[in-house]
Amino acid sequence: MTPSVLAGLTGAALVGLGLYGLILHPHPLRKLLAFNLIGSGVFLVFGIVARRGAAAGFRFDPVPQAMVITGIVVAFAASAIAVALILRLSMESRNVTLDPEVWTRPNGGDAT
Amino acid sequence: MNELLLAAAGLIVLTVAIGLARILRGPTDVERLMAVQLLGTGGIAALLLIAYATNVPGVEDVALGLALLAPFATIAFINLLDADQGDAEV
Amino acid sequence: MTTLLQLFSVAAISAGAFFFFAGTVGLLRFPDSLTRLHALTKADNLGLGLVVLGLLPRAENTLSALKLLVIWALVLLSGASTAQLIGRALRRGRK
Amino acid sequence: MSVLPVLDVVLASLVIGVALFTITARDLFASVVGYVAYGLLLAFVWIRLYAPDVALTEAAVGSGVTGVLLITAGKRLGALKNAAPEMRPGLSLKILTGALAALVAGALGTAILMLPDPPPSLAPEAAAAASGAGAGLENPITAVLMSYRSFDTMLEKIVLILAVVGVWSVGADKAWGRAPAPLRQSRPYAPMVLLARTLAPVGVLIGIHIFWTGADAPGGAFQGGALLAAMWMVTMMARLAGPPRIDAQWLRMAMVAGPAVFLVTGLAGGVLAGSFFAYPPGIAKPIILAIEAFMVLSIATALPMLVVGPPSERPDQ
Repeated sequence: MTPSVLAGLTGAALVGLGLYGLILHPHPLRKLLAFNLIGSGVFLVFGIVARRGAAAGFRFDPVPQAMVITGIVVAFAASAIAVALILRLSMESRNVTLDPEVWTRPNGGDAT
Repeated sequence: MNELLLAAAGLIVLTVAIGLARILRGPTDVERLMAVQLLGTGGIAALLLIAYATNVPGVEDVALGLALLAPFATIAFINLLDADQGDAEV
Repeated sequence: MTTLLQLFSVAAISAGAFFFFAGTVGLLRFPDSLTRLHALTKADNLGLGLVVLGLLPRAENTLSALKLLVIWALVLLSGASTAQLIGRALRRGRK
Repeated sequence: MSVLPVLDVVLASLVIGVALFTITARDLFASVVGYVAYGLLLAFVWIRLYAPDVALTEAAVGSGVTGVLLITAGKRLGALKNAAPEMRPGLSLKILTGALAALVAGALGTAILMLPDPPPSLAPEAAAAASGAGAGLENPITAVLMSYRSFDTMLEKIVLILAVVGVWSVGADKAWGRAPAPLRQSRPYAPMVLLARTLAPVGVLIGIHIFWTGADAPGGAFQGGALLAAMWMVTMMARLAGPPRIDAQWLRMAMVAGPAVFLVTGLAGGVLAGSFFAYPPGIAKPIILAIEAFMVLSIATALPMLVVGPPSERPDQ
């Protein structure tokens, strides 16, 4: 198995792990973390296309790599927005969970 | 010669892996912090060895970045722990 | 690269790998967090120093060699000071 | 038998193991520590894929700065261990989700194993574009970012600014124009101050160096800017500097400088060199370096602003 295929499979496994965490964790920050895990898995899958596409005298394909770099920064910007929204949500509601049952409970039902 | 570099890298990666498993298990949060420290030193060594053996150019710059970022993350974690314990002055 | 330098490189890298190994043994065997921190920061920093020393003769040019040394210096600085910070956090946590 | 395949397998299982820890860890703190370690490990995988540029970006932005963002958020929420037992998902839901996740991962894995060989690639086209317009850039990735796909890179800078605007607008109305909350309230411990004082100048130097060598070697505006951003945050975390007021003129100018210069150069290319974002041959490299210098400035100011968050109502909070 070549290193690029191995890295691609790792990326696929990471996407699966992240998806699992994204669905199951009630805490929004943990969800965000899991989402970032999916993101990096996707970048890895994308990156091995870069390695497989070695052509034109390069050891790698620079196009997907450059796009992964852009993608990492954009993913961070999106995470920052998500964090700001989560903090604001908790400030408004004194609550940090996304569980709808807690939301409908009287007195906000403090999560702690 | 390259095989020797890779063997050394393999040994270091293996010890880092075992160390990570030990530290991340805890029991305290502070102990988990050492994981970043462990990767900062062991990781950089393994990175340099692998890159020199496989001829990746410009890897010193990556290692420099890692050397800067490991303490950066640790300071942030320490700040969080301090806040957790009341952010009191000592 | 002369044979002597090559020999030196091999010896230094092997010694470096050994110290990483020793650090992890300490990490696994030592009884409490403070001693584990000790094993981690001391042995690993020495190990990295030896690895850097062993790679120096293989560096492409002077700038690369200089960068290798700066990497080690940075890790030494951050290792020493973050070990202090972690140790203090450990002590506060125990109280 | 070579050591390298074994090393790759160990590395891959280590990445997956730490990712598993990040997902399954009990509390947020352990999970974020795992995530930062995971990001550093991922940098090694990228090195194995001969992508030092991506490795550096992943370590700096994906692991370091994102880690600090999550830590700061956890600190401000003030509740790190707040998953009440009643909200823990039941076993059947866990199994169902696990099956779904395994299905998605399996499908993705199968697709990877069935990729066409030789795969389609834009590399020749990019190489032609790079040798045509981005003449003199030895690093093909910088050539792609600044010449072949320059439009993407510019829009991505604009995304960063939009994100800052978004974060700021989430703050309370009363706080508009004030400074965001500091990253540390109490007096820092002496080794932290020493570390920040020594690390920051060296780090700034290294950041600028990585930007400068990016034209010909791994590195570039993203990585250099991210390191500068990290160093600014180190000084904030050691309370050597506070976050600036968000209505500070210099801050806004610095953040807009990158995309503005990029856009102006692109338009000028349309007038002088015949097409949008075409660089006049001969002086392409100096122009690209000049744009990148402003991009570094924008990244180095925008990333910390995204981490420190919206303006705060009380200056001491």
